[in-house]
This record gives sequence, structure tokens and C-alpha cells, in this order.
Amino acid sequence: MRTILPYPLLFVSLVLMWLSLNRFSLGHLVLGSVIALLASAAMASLRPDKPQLKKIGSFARLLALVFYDIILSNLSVASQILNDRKGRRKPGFMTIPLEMTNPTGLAILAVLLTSTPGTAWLEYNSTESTLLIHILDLKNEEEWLELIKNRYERMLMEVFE
Amino acid sequence: MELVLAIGIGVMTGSGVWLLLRPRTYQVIVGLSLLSYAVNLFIFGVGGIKRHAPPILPEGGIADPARFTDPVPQALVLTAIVIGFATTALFLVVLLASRGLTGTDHVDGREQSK
Amino acid sequence: MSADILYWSIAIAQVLLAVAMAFACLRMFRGPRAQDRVLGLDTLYVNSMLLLITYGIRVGSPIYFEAALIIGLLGFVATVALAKFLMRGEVIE
Amino acid sequence: MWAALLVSFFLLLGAGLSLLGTVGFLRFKSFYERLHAPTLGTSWGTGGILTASMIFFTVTEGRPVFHEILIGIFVTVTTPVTLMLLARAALHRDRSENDPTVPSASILTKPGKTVIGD
Amino acid sequence: MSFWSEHLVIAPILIPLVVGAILVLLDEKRRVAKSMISVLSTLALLVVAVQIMRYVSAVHAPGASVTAVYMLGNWPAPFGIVLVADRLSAMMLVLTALLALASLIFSLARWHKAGPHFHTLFQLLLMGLNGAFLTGDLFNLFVFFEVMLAASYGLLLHGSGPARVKAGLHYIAVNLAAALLFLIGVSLIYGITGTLNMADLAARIPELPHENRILLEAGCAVLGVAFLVKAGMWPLNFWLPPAYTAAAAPVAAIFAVMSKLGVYVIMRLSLLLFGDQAQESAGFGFDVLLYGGMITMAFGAVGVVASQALGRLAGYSVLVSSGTMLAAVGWGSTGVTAGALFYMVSSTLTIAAFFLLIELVERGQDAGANVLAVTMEAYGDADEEEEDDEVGVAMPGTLAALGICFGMCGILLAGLPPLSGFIAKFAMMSSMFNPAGLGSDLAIRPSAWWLVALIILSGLSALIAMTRAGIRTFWASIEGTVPRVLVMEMAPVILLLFLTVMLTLEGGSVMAYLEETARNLHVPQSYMNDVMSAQPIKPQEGGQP
Amino acid sequence: MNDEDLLLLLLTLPFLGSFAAALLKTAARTAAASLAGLVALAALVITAALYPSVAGGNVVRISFEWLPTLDLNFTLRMDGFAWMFAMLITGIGLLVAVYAHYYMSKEDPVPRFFSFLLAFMGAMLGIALSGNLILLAIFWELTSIVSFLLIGYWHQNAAARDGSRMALTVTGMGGLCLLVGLLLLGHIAGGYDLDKVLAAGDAIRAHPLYLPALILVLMGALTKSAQFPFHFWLPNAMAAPTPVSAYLHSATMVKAGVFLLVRLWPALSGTYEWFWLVGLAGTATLLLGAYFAIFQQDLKGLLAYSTISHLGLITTLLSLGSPLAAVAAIFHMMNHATFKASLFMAAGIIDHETGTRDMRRLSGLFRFLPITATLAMVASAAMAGVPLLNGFLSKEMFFAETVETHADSMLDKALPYIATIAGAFAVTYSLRFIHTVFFGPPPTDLPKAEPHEPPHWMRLPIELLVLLCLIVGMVPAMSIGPFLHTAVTAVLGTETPEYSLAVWHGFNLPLVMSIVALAAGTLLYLLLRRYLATCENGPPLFRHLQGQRIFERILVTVSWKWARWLEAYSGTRRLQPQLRLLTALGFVAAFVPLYFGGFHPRPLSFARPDLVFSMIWLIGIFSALGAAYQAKYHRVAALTMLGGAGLMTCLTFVWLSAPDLALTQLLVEVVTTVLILLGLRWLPKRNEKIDNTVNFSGRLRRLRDLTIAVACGIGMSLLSYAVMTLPVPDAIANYFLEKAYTEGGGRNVVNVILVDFRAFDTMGEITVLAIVALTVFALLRRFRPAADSVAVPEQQRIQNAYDDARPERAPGDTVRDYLLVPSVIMQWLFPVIITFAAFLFVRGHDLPGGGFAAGIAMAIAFLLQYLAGGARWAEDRLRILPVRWIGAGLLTAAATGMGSWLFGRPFLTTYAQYVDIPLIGKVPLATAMLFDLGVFALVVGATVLMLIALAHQSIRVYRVRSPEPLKSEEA
Ligand code: NA
Ligand code: NA
Repeated sequence: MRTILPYPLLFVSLVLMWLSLNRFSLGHLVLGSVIALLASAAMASLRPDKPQLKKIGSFARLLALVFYDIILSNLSVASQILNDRKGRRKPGFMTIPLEMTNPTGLAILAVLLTSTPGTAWLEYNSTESTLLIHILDLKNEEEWLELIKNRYERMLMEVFE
Repeated sequence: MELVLAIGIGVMTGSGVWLLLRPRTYQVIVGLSLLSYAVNLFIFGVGGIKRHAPPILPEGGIADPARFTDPVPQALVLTAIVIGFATTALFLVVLLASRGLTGTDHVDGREQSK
Repeated sequence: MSADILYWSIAIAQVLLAVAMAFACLRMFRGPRAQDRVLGLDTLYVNSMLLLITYGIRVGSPIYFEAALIIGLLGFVATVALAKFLMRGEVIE
Repeated sequence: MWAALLVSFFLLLGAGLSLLGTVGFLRFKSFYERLHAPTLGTSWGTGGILTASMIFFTVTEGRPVFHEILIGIFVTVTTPVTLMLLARAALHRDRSENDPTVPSASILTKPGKTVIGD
Repeated sequence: MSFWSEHLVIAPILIPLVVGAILVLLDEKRRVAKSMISVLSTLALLVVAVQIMRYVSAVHAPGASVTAVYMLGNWPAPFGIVLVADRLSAMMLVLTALLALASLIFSLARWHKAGPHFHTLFQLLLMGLNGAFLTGDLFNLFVFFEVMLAASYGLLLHGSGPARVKAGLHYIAVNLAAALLFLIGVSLIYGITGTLNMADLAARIPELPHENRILLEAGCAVLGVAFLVKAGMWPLNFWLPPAYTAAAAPVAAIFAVMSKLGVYVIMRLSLLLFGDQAQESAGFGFDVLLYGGMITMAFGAVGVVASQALGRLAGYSVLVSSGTMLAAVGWGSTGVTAGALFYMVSSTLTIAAFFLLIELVERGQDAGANVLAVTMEAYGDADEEEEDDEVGVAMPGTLAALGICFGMCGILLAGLPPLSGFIAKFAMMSSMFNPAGLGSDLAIRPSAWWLVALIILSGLSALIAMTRAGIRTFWASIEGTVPRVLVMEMAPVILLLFLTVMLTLEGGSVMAYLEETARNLHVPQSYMNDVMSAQPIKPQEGGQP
Repeated sequence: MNDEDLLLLLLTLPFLGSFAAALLKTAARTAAASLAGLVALAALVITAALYPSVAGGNVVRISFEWLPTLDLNFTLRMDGFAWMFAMLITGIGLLVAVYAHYYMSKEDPVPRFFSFLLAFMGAMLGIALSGNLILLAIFWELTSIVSFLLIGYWHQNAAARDGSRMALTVTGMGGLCLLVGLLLLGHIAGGYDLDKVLAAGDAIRAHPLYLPALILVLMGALTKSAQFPFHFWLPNAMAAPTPVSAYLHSATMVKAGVFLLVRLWPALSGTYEWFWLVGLAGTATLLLGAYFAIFQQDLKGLLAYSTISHLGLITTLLSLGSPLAAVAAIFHMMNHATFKASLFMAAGIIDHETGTRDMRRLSGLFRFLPITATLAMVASAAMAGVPLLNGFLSKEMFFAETVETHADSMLDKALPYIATIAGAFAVTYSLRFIHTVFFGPPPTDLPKAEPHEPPHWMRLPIELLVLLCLIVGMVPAMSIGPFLHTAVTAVLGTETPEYSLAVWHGFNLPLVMSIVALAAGTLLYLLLRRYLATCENGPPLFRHLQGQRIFERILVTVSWKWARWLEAYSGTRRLQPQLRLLTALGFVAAFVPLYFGGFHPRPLSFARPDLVFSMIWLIGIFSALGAAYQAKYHRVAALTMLGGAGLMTCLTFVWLSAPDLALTQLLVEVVTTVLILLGLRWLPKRNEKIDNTVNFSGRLRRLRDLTIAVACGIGMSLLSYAVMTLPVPDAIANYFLEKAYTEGGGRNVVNVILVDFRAFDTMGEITVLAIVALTVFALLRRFRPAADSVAVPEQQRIQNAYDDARPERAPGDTVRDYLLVPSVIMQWLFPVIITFAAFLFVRGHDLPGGGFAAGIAMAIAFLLQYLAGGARWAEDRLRILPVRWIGAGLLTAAATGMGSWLFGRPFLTTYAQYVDIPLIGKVPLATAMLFDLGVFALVVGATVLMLIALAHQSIRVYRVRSPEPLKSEEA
């Protein structure tokens, strides 16, 4: 099973992708499965780091949380753009020490940070395990640190480590 | 609509021709790319342009041809895109080879004395 | 009525997006640095994709979906290559 | 009717946010600020319009249409790559020009230590 | 027609395609196998071409010519793409195959090792050429032009080196720009007439309203510029001498037919679209061809005498040849066209032989040291395992053989008797002076004088240049340094020159063939009818969703 | 054997002999000479045997069709005149062959010499025997070519090289003119058959084209016969071995010109133009040749100028247009051949024995070479026109003719005086020849001491010729009389005059002229003797005005200096002017027909405005202009702007209902951008601050380019507007729209066109892609970066230095950190893009997509992995064999096409059917899909090959620097 289906989650996702791209039919299920199988095999040849999704539940919780955060930050950034006067906003860099080393986790963290307007991932330093980010409005620094460090990173570490 | 497209084609052609006549190989390749766009749009345009025309035949196929955009120029453009892509790639590599062998990126392989 | 609402909202949305594209293009032209231009191109890509989707809604056909999908999935490759070129001076090492 | 209103709402929301994003993109002074602006478009800008499209086609086709989600996923996943690489490139370029407003790569910073840039 | 003869028409395209693909899959180290396959393929092409020629020249009914029409995908003209083999295209196929065979054999001595995928590129070049000769569809012509050009880019650059790359850059840039003009022209024509089939186009032109007609003429003129680049008309031909000079000898030899492709297309399209049947548009562009061709001849002739290196001399000879052909086409009479076709065959064989010969001759020469250096570079690269262990032996008589061949090339280029170059020029000039045939005292057109003068002067320039070069090469140098030449390299040269001798001896029957060809070209109704009336094999079946 | 066959044999024999001689070994001297002698002898015998057949005014004729439609036939025709000429050619040919055997030295490759000699004999016979004007022209040029080889026989000698080249250039050019002249004659006469042309004499002379035809024919004849002003090549041809001079330059080839004049005499002569043109050339040559001959110091030079003069004499005779003069001309042709050939041979013996031909060094040779001296004296006497020798007879006839009035003109009146003066000169140089060489004190500084008589066989030819001079000179009527009559009647036919060949015609004016000439000539020699003994070569006054020098200078100036200038001026080796011309001509090509055809563009219509579309194009225009503006200094900026323009093009395609195009263009956009970026790394750094100075001409050039660009832009705008607003023609598109679904089996008409209706185009297009990929690969295998690009990019240097400087960091940490997250995401996308490619592929036939789009998408999937992990990383994991993909793709496409043969259909006929699969239902299976699969494979292979080959260059450079092995380049 492992050799045929090295990445079951990927396989399922691909089949789902196939079915949503095409209309659902038995034929497409079969065809989609075949293609997903081949694509998974291709993925296997890349020998990627295999992420272990340990707690799907907390992952889903994280997504929901982020979804909410994104809406909020959309609004805040939009308002900042609309009345962008000098001095009202304090953009700046910020270095955050990270404990998470799992690349998949880091990747998801990057996705989350990027999707959230107002935060930008700049640079990850593996030797120092620090992350340099840029924040559009740095008025309450601690809040950001708290958000990234304690909410996102912790939850991600739960999921992946 | 036609007018806008025609002006667009003209500007792209003009920019492309201008670059084509420049001395640096890179300018030439950018110029050729711009010209390709212009020519592709031109080919596409000769079939007459239609807005909101259904691009795909309905189920059953039989349709009033007048409602559709002319598919032939489209097929020609597709071929032209592919060939243009290939030749751009080739030109790029040749200009690199020329740059490597002559040391300059002038189209004549040597700097023109002023 | 609902057709009218739809018509006008699509039209307005398209104009908004087109203006957005124009702004992105302006940044692409002005720079000042290469990274600004690349970011401008990326923004242009995304807004074009959105415009395509609105176009699909307007003509009521999902036929243009693939083009949007291509931008969504593959449009970033060009900008990634550009970004990597800026950072490393070389696209593929 | 409700669907039409819903579609219109999401459309205008998405388009408006995208436009706002580019407005910011045009107005912000430094590259690092500008980096944030387009994410309006890639997050809820895209989200709004995709939602509109999903609702619209679900109604008109009479069956659930959700393949737009794919675009959403793809955009969400690919945008960080671009922005991250660009940001890093910008950092590199600014540092190699000794731009004082940019944090140097060598600082071993304490948690939460910030450098203010304009 | 039997099953196989029915599909014979497409064989000149398919054989090189399939062989090229197979050769791609073969490892680069299996050179012998590659060479064998390539040679066999080219031989097969020759056989097929001769068969096609025999088929189209068979007289089934007096006065009626045979045009073989092959409907690709079983779609009738003008909707699908059709291949059309008539006397002219058949002749070009045979010529191409002969040249290809000679060049290929020549290349087996050393050149094919100078870079990867030589044989594939070579076969695909043949595919492009043959396709362009056969196709009856304007856009398909573009595609085959591009196939041919792409392969020619590859072959021109084959072996690399600064000279080739520099010439290649210019060659490619000019041809890319020309390709864009080609596209503009074709699409404009389609936009106005709604068809891409050449025969259909010819039928539609007389019916066009005035406004559309002049737009169409503009389209055709733009298209013409693209072809004239390929054909090498002044002032669009400055890329040609450097490119042909820089190319490896066998490549330059096969290129000799490539510039003729431009001429071929111009000849075919001018006479088909703007012949007498085109009514209002009849004769469009002929003057441009006539005078442009004449200027090209003059430019070529000047270049020939101004050339010190043999390669450039040969390159300019190509221009003279092209100019002569173009002017003859622009002249627009059956007799001159027939003569010009004879000239085309003769000059193509000559120039090909000459290009091959140049390499052999310069091999023994100090003056050719730069060429040798290029050659060294081609072989000296690290990834070539075999070294010069088999590069020719200094045979006694080599110099004599080279000298004879050189002399023959000189005679042929100058159009001196008794070889085919003379016959060709005589045929053209005689037809110019006697537009309605010998014996009718029709007045001589003023341009005839200019054209005859140019034919004579270009011959003279070749004579001066070739004696100058020949004396320098064979007489002024010490005979001690006999170039080391392989029989395999000498044989193709001799083969090509032998063909010119045969062309001379068999002048009568060749001329008869060409006169019929010219008649068909000038009165294209039967061509048009044959193309348009060809029926698909059976109504399409299957395919029903 | 009948006469016709003999005639054919006569012509072919020398050529066969030539071929045989060429095959002999270099050392086979005797064999070659014997062969030549035997062939010449056989030819002579055959000619002689043909005499009865032509004697009675008959003509032997044989004809083969060659190019019948152009009236070029292989017609041989021998009449009395041709016979006489053939006798001359074969007879003297035989003697020369014998002579040459002894003359040629051991070092010379003798077989080659005889081979050329025989070939020449054949060509000369061809001229004599041609019954078709064009055939005559062919043999005419053949003599020029062979004489080139013969003159240049000793090509190690610079004089021989120059002389041969000059001879060929002059006579070859003349021959080309002659050809045109003959073409005109054929045009007037209605055919090239000699008989036909000769019969049409009246029509020819009356024709408006008579004068051009005459001039052109004369150009041929006068150059060949070395007539003024084309005479200069002949003295320079004296670098040839003496047998060649004796044969070509006295007896035969130079006679070809006058032969032709005689041959065409019935058709061309007798007009005022003829008289003046031929007469002027003839008299000038007669006089100048004789004058120049006096002052030559080279024996052969003297003989050469004498030959020129004598040929001038013949020409003058022919110019007169009277039949009697023609008789004299023909007679003198024979006589001159005999005495001049013998003199040349004698000169050759002298040269051979003494090692020099310089008359300043020669002296008193009579005591060493008494027999040769005697023979030479007799021959010179004949040359001088001493009575009882053949030269005297024809000269008397000449004098007699000059006295007559022909065309009442100045020239006519001056002719007797000119003739007498020339006669006197002839006496002077003949006397000088004999006196200087054979008499006086013994020679002092000869290169070869002790000259002695040559072997008898070498002298025998001279003896025979001198004997002939004597016989003809003493008993002309009995010896040459009947033969001359045969020849003359062949030319003149019914016009043949009464003439007498007696030695004594009484004391008449011509005799007085002869006596005056003899006396004056002798006197002149006595006067000039001192001067001539020491003077420089060449006549006073004209010494520095040598025709040869003038010719050389003109040739060099015209064919080298002017030509090079003209080539440089009318051509260019630079790319920009070429492209400028091309674009300008492209514009003109479209403009001219429209402008002169009176094209009125439709009024601009602002109907159907579309705000968004207009904005899209505003961006497009902005991007295009931006790209054009930035391309020089800000390459990345230009690339992004280019991307913007491309994106707007895609949007346009969507807006105008062409999703397929948008799709494909988008995909291509991505790959192209990456490709160009890959290349950018190897281009030189460019800085705006440097080299930004533009001078005036540069600005002018830019202005011109800008004008062209704007013109092209406006032109394209108008053209596209015109064609877009044109009423739609009855296009083939309708057929496709109607049949796409019913017969093509697909709803996406564009795709059905691509894979069915016009699949052949697609096949060609993928072939292009394959070729380009292979070429790129091949070219990059030999890629060498420029010196300033070899180094690691600056960015990497800085980043590596940073890593190096820190103990906790390993080299490459920066890039690893940099790509840590992106590479993870890009890896995730790998299977997704593959699935997407499959999706594009499957839906192609009904909806936008298809093999090409799928292929590019697949290639991007691979590309992304290279971007993410670098080439080493990617190739460690993915073994892509792009070349295989290419080959397989091509083969699949071709095989699919050929599959239709199995059903008896033409190539690429598609076949579609629905297959019922249990549970799944009907599944469409079309051969077009298989074809598309080939397209897919090929596109993947080609795109990947190009990208990867380019990407590998970086690694290659590093490999050069560090020997670290790398697994790569497997294709
Ligand atoms: Na963000
Ligand atoms: Na370190």
C-alpha cells in the first residue's frame, strides 16, 4: 500500500481536484484516480519531507482562526490605505524567534502570514531559528508577537511535531 | 473595439520595430517578442472580431456560423505562438553564444566605433 | 431586475479591477527598484485573473475558467524566477 | 434576485479590495510596505470574486459549482512564495547597498526586538 | 493508382520525419548506424522523388498534365491541407534529394561528428524543404518554411565557432523578422479572401471587389518581401553570403537549394495568383521581380569579383543565381521560365558542388588556415573521441581531380560552354530575344537588353573571379602540399558535376520536361482544376459523436 | 564508312585522344606524343579523304537533335572552306605534335600537354565544322578555355599565369559578346542553322538589329584574332610553350576570328558599317602590329606582333567587301599559317638551344644552326613578302585590292599608303629577325653555351612548312589552286570572282608598292639597327603605354577596387541596416499597392466602445512602450513590462472569445520569461551612466529608426483596422464550424482544426519545436561564457562571503534558508500541476486545452522543481530524458497519422468512436487524441530540454572551476 499510495492525503486531494475540475462521473473518478496515482508517484520521486498530520482537528481549528484573522486584517489594512497619513501608522521590521523547524510547518506559517494582510514574511534564519517579518502597522508589537508565536506557531507545532 | 485593438497593434508594432533596430541583442529579442504579440493579434483580427461570441460549439454541434468568431485565424495564431516561442528561444541561445564567443552583446559581434 | 443588478455590478467590478491593473502597471513602470516592478507584474497577474473570472460571470460561461486557473496556478512562476534572479543573479543554480 | 444581490456584493467587495490593494501599492513609500498591499487582492479580493463566481454558476448551472475554490487555494499557496522571495531579494539588495533603514542580517536579536523603518 | 503510389506524394515529408525521429532516439555514439539510416533515408527520398516525377510527367492525354493531389486528413480542398505534386514540385524534390545525397555522403567523412543531432537536423531540413515544395496551402507553406528554417538554423550553427554564430545571429534575426511579415501577409490574404488554399485563392482573386483586391495585393506584397528575403533579392540578401560562407561545407551545399525555395515559391505564387487569369491583378509585382532580380544579379556579380575568399565567392554566386531566376520569373514568358528552370537546376547543382569543393581545396592551402582553424575547433572539443586518424590520404591525382572539378565549377558559374550553365543561359537569352519562338519577328523588349547584358556580365564576373581564385589556388601555390581528401568527399563533388554533364547531354529531354512545366505554370487552370476537383476517398465515417 | 560518319569521327577523335592522354602517367612522354601524333595524323587523313566530297561545292552534313525547341542542334557541316581550315588545323597540329615531343623538357608533365593540345585541336575543328551558330559559339569558347590551360601550362611561371588569364578574360569576354551577336543573328534569321543564317543575308543587313549584331560578332572575332584594340593579350600569351604559340597563336586559334568573319561574310559584309568597323580595326592593327613588331626584343614577341599585323591584313581585306578581297583573305590565312608556324618553331629551336629569346643577346647563330637558319630565312622572306614565296602572292593580292575603290571614303583613299607602310615595316622586322639572330659576331652571353642543331625530327616540321611556302610561292595554281578554289566557292558561292594565282601579273601598281615596301623596309632597318640593338623592349612612344598594363590596371580597378567599393557601398555586413531595410520594405510593400490602388480606409468607427477593453489596451500600450524604453539599461524592467504586454494580449484573446489562445499564450509567456531570465545571467552588465553619449549621427540614426517604427506602427494600425472592418468573406471557416462536431467529433472548433482539419500544420509546428530544442541543446554544448560572465553572480558572492564569515553557518545556508519555504510549496505543487496538465490534455477536443497547453504546463512543473531545488537536486530525483520525449512524441504523431493508411485513408485522417465500457459508460476514443499525445510528449521534451540546457550552463562553468563531478546532461 505504501509503495502504491505513498501519499494518501495527496492522492485524495488530487482526485478531488480532478473531480472538481471535471464533472463528477464514474468515468472521471477512474480517470482521476489513475492520474492522481501517477502524479503521486511523481511526487514520490522528489523524496520530499513527509509531513505527519497528527491532529487534523487542531489544523482545522487553526484554519478557521486564520480565516477570521484574515477578514479582520483585510479590513484594517483597507482602512490604513484609505486614510494613510503620516505618523498615524508605524511600519517596521520585527524578528521573531521560532521553535518550529519542520519545513512543512514553516511553509504553512508562511502561507498564513502572507494571507493575512499587514504581515509579510521576509527572512528565515535557520542557524538562529529566527524569522524576520515586516509589519505594516506595528503599533502594538506584543500583540503581533503573541499572535504569531503563541497562536500560529504553537498550533502548527501541535499539528506537525 | 476595432479601433482600440488596431491602435494597440500599431503601438506594439512600433515599439517592436524600434527595438528591432537597436544595437543590443537583448533589445532585439524584446522587440521580436513585442512584434510577435502584435502579429498574433493581427492574425486574430483578420477574422473579424466579435464580442461575447460563444467560443465553443453547443452540444449537437450544428450552429449558425455567423454567430461565431472565425476559428481559422485562431488556429493560425496558435501555430504562430508555438513557432514564435521556439524561435525566440533559439534566438536567445544564439545571442548568448554570440555574446560568449565575442564578448559583446552587440548584434554585430563587436562594438561599433563611434 | 436581477439581470440589471448583475450587469451593473459586473461592469463596475470590471472597471475597478481594470483601474487596479492600471495602478499595478504604473508601479511596474515607475519602479523604482526591480523588486517593485516584479511585484507590480505579480499584482497585474492576480488582477487579470480576477478580471477573467468576472468576464466568465458576465458571459455566463465557465469556459474562461481555465485561463484564470492557469494564472492562479502557474502565473507565479514567472515572478518567482524574476525574484530569484534578483536575489541570486541566477534563476536555476 | 437574492443570488444576484449576493453575487454583486461579493463581486464589488472583491474588486474593491483589489483596487484598494493597488492603491496602497501605489501610495506606500517603501517597498516593504508595498509588499503588504497586494495581499488584499490575493486574500479577500480573490475570495470575494471567487465566491461570487461560485454562487453565480451554482445558480445558473443548477448544480453545485465549487471549482473556483481551486483558484483560491492556488493563489493562497503561491502568493507567499513570490512575496517571500521578492522580499528577500529586496533585503539583499538593500543590505548590499548598506541601506540603514533595513535590519542587517547579522544582528542576533532578542525576541520582539524591532527596528523601525519608515 | 495502387495503394502505395497513392501515398507516394506524402513520402518525401514522412520519410525524413520518421527517420529524423528515430535518429533522435538513437544514441549519439552509434554513428555508423545513424549514418546508414540517414543515407538510406535519403536514397529512399531520391527513389520516391523520381517516382513522383515519373508519375506527374507521364502523358496520359495530349496537352493534359497530371497533378497528384493528396488530401491530408481526407479533407477536400480548400478546407483541408492538400499536397500537390506537379512537374515543378517533382523536379524540386528530385533536385533536393540529389543535393541531399551528395551533402550527406560528404558530411560522413567528418562533419557529421562536429556536433550532436546532425543527421536529425539534416533529415528534418529535407522534410521542411520537401513539404514546402509539395504543399498547396499558404499557411502550411509557412509551417514548412519554419521547419526548414529551424533546421537550417541548427545546421548553420552546426559545429559552432564565432564565424557561424555571428552569421547565424544575423541570419536568424533577419529570418525571424521575415517570418513575421510572412504571417502578416498570409493572414491578410485570409482575411480578405477567406481561404488559404493556393488554387482556391487563385480562383477567388478575379472575383474580388476593387477595395479588397488592392488590400489583397498589399498582403501579397508583404508576403513577397518575406519570400524575397529567402530568395536573396537585393537589398534583402546581405545576410546570405556570410551565412553560407560560415556554414559547414555539406550544409552550405544543401543550402544551395534552400535559397531556391524562395524563388520556387515566388515563381509558383506569382504565376498562379497574378497570371493572365487574374484579370485586374494580372502581372502584379512582376516588374519588381524583374528589376529587383536584375539589381540582385548586378550586386551578386560585383560581390563575386570583390570576393577574395572562395566561400564568399560562392555565396555571391548564390545571389547571382537567385537574381537571374527572379528576373526570369518577372519576365513572365513561358520560354524564359523554362530556361530559368533549367538554369535553376544547373546552378543549384553547381553551387552545391562548389561549396563542397571549396572545403577540399582550402584544406591544402595556407590561405585557408582560418577555415582550418574553425574545423579544428569543431573537432578539438573535449567530447569528441576520435581524432584525425582517418582524415584523408594525400592521393596522387587528387590535385588534378580537384583542379578539374574546380575548372568545371568555374565554367558552370561563368556559363561558359560546353556545360549546362551555358545551355541554361542560352535558353534564357534565346527566349528573351524570341518571345514568340524563333522565326517570328516579334520585337525585342527593351528590358531584354539589360537582362542579357547582366547575364553576360555576371558570367564574366564569375569568369574573372574564378580564374583569379583558381590560379591562386592551383597554380600559384607549390604543388607539394596536396590536400588530404577522402574518396568519400570527392565522390559527391564528382557526382554533382557529373549531373551537370548529364544535364548538358540530355539537354533536349530535360528542356522538353521543363517547357511543359513552364506551360503548366503559366496556364495554371489545370493545376487549379485538379486541386479543387479532387475528392476525398469516401465520405467521412466514424467521427460521429 | 560514309562521309557523315567520317565527319563525326574527325571531330570526336581529338577529344577521345585528349581523354586518353589525360589518363597516361606523367612519365609517359613518348606514349603521349605518339598518341597525339597518331590522332593528328588520323584526323589529317580523314580530312584529306573528305576532299572529294566537298570538292564540287558540295557540303557534308550530319545533324543530331540536341535542344530542338531552341534550334540548338549538333550539326556538323563541312564545305570547302571548312575543309581547308580543317586541313590547316590537323596538318599543323600533326607537325606541332611532332615538334613538341622534342621541345618539351623532361620535367614537364607531357601527357597533360598533349591532352590539352588534342582537346584544342578538337575544339578548333568544332569551330570549323559547326553547322549551327550556337554550336560554333560553344566550340569558340572551348578554344578559349583550352588555350587558357595551354598558355598557363608552365604555371609556376608568373608570366604564364598572367598571360593565360588575360587571354581567357579577353577572348572569353569576346566569346560572350559573340554569343549574343549570334543570338541576334538567329533572331533575325529565324534559326541558328548556319545555312539558314547565311541564306538570310539580305534580311540581316536590312534589319534594325544589324548594327548591334554586327558589333557583337565583331567583338568576338576581333578579340579572338587579337585585333586592335584587343591585341595586347597575344604578346602576353607568348609565355606559353613554343609549340602552343606555333599552333594557337599563329596557325589556328587567332585565325578563328578571321575564319568567323569569312564564314559570316555572306551574311554580314558589304555594308557601310561593316566597312568602317572592320576596316578601321584591320588597318589599325595592320599598321600598329607591324610597327610594334619592329621594336620587340623577344623573338616570340616580334613574331606575335607580326601575327597581329598579318591578321590585321586579313581583316582589312575582309572589310573591303569585295569577293576578290575575300579570296585574298582566305589565301593569306593559309599562307600566314605556314610561314608563321615555321617561324615560331624556329624561334623555339633557338630558345631551346641558346636558352634565350632576347635578340640583344642573340647573334651570329648561323654558324651553329645553319639548317635552322636557312629555313627561318626562307620563312621570314615569305613573311616579308619576297617574291617566289607564298607570302608574296597574297600580299600582292592585298595591295591590288587596296588600290581599288570600295566605299568612297577617307579610309579607302588612305589604304594603299597604309598597306605600303605596313609592308615596309614587315620587311624591317623580318630582316631584323634574320639579321640579328643569325648574323654578326658570335654570341657572348648565352645561358646555354654551344648551341647546335636540334634532332632532325624536331626540324622536320619546319622543313615541311618551308617547303610548302616554296611550292605555293612558285607554282600556286598547281599546288594550292584547286583547294583554294574549293574554299572560296564555298564562301562566295555564285559571287566567286575570277582570279589568277600566277606569280607574275606584269609590272603593275601592286608590284610597285611591293618594291617600295621592300626598299623602304630595308632602309628603315639599316637606320634603326643601332638603336634596336640596345633599346628597351617595345616601341618608342608606346613603350610605356602597354595595352597589357592598361588592361591589368582596368581589370584591377574595375573588378577589384570598384567592385569592393560597390559591394561595400551597396551592401552591408551589419545587422541593423539589414533589419532597417527589411522593415522599411515591408512597410513599402504594403503601402505602395494601397496608395496607388486608391485604397480608402473605412471611416473610423467609435461604435461598440468597451471601457474595460480600452483600459486593458491602455495598459498594453503603456507596457509595450515601457518595454521599448527600458530594454537597453533596465533589462529586468523591460522583461516585466514585456510580461505586462503579453498578459494584456492574453486578456484580449479572452475578451474576443478565444480562450484557447489566451491559455496557450499565458503558458508560453511563463516559459519565455524564465528562458529570457536564464539567458540574462550571461549578458554583460550595463550601466546607464556609462556610454550614454550620443553624437549627432547617432541621433540622426535614432530619428530615422523612430520614423520607421512609427510608420510601421501606423501602417499596421490602419491595415488591421481596414481588415477587421472588412465584410467577412465566404470563408472556409464556415465549413469548419459546420463540420467540426458532425465530422470532426469536437465542439472546440479551434482544437478540431489543430488536430484534425489542419493537423498537418500542427505536425510541422511541433517539428519546429523539436528542431529548435535540439539546436539549442547542440549549441549550448559548446557554449562558452564571456570572460566577464564566468564569475559567480555578485549576489551569490556576497551571500557566500556572509556565510563564510560566520562560524555557525555553512556555505550555502543563505540560499537554503531563502528557498526553505518556497521549495516546500513548489514541491507540493508538482503533482498538482501534473494533474492540471492531464486535465488540460483530456479536455482539449471539446473545450480549451490540448496537447500543447498540457505539454507546456507539464514542462513548467519540471521547471518549478529546478527553480526550487537547483539543477543538482532536481536531477538527483527526476530523470527526465527530454530527447527521448521529443523522439517519442514525433514518432507517436507520425504513427498516428500513418495509422489511417490501415483504413485506406490519407495520412492523418482521424477516426473517432465511442467505446462502451461497463459501469463507466460511453467513452470517446479518437485517434486525434493519440496525435495530441504525441504533441504533448514532444512539447514537454522540447521545452524541458531548452530550459534545462540553458540552466546547465551555470553548472558547467562551475564544473570548469571545480573538478567536482556532476550527474547531468543525460540527453
Ligand atoms: Na500578509
Ligand atoms: Na561559515
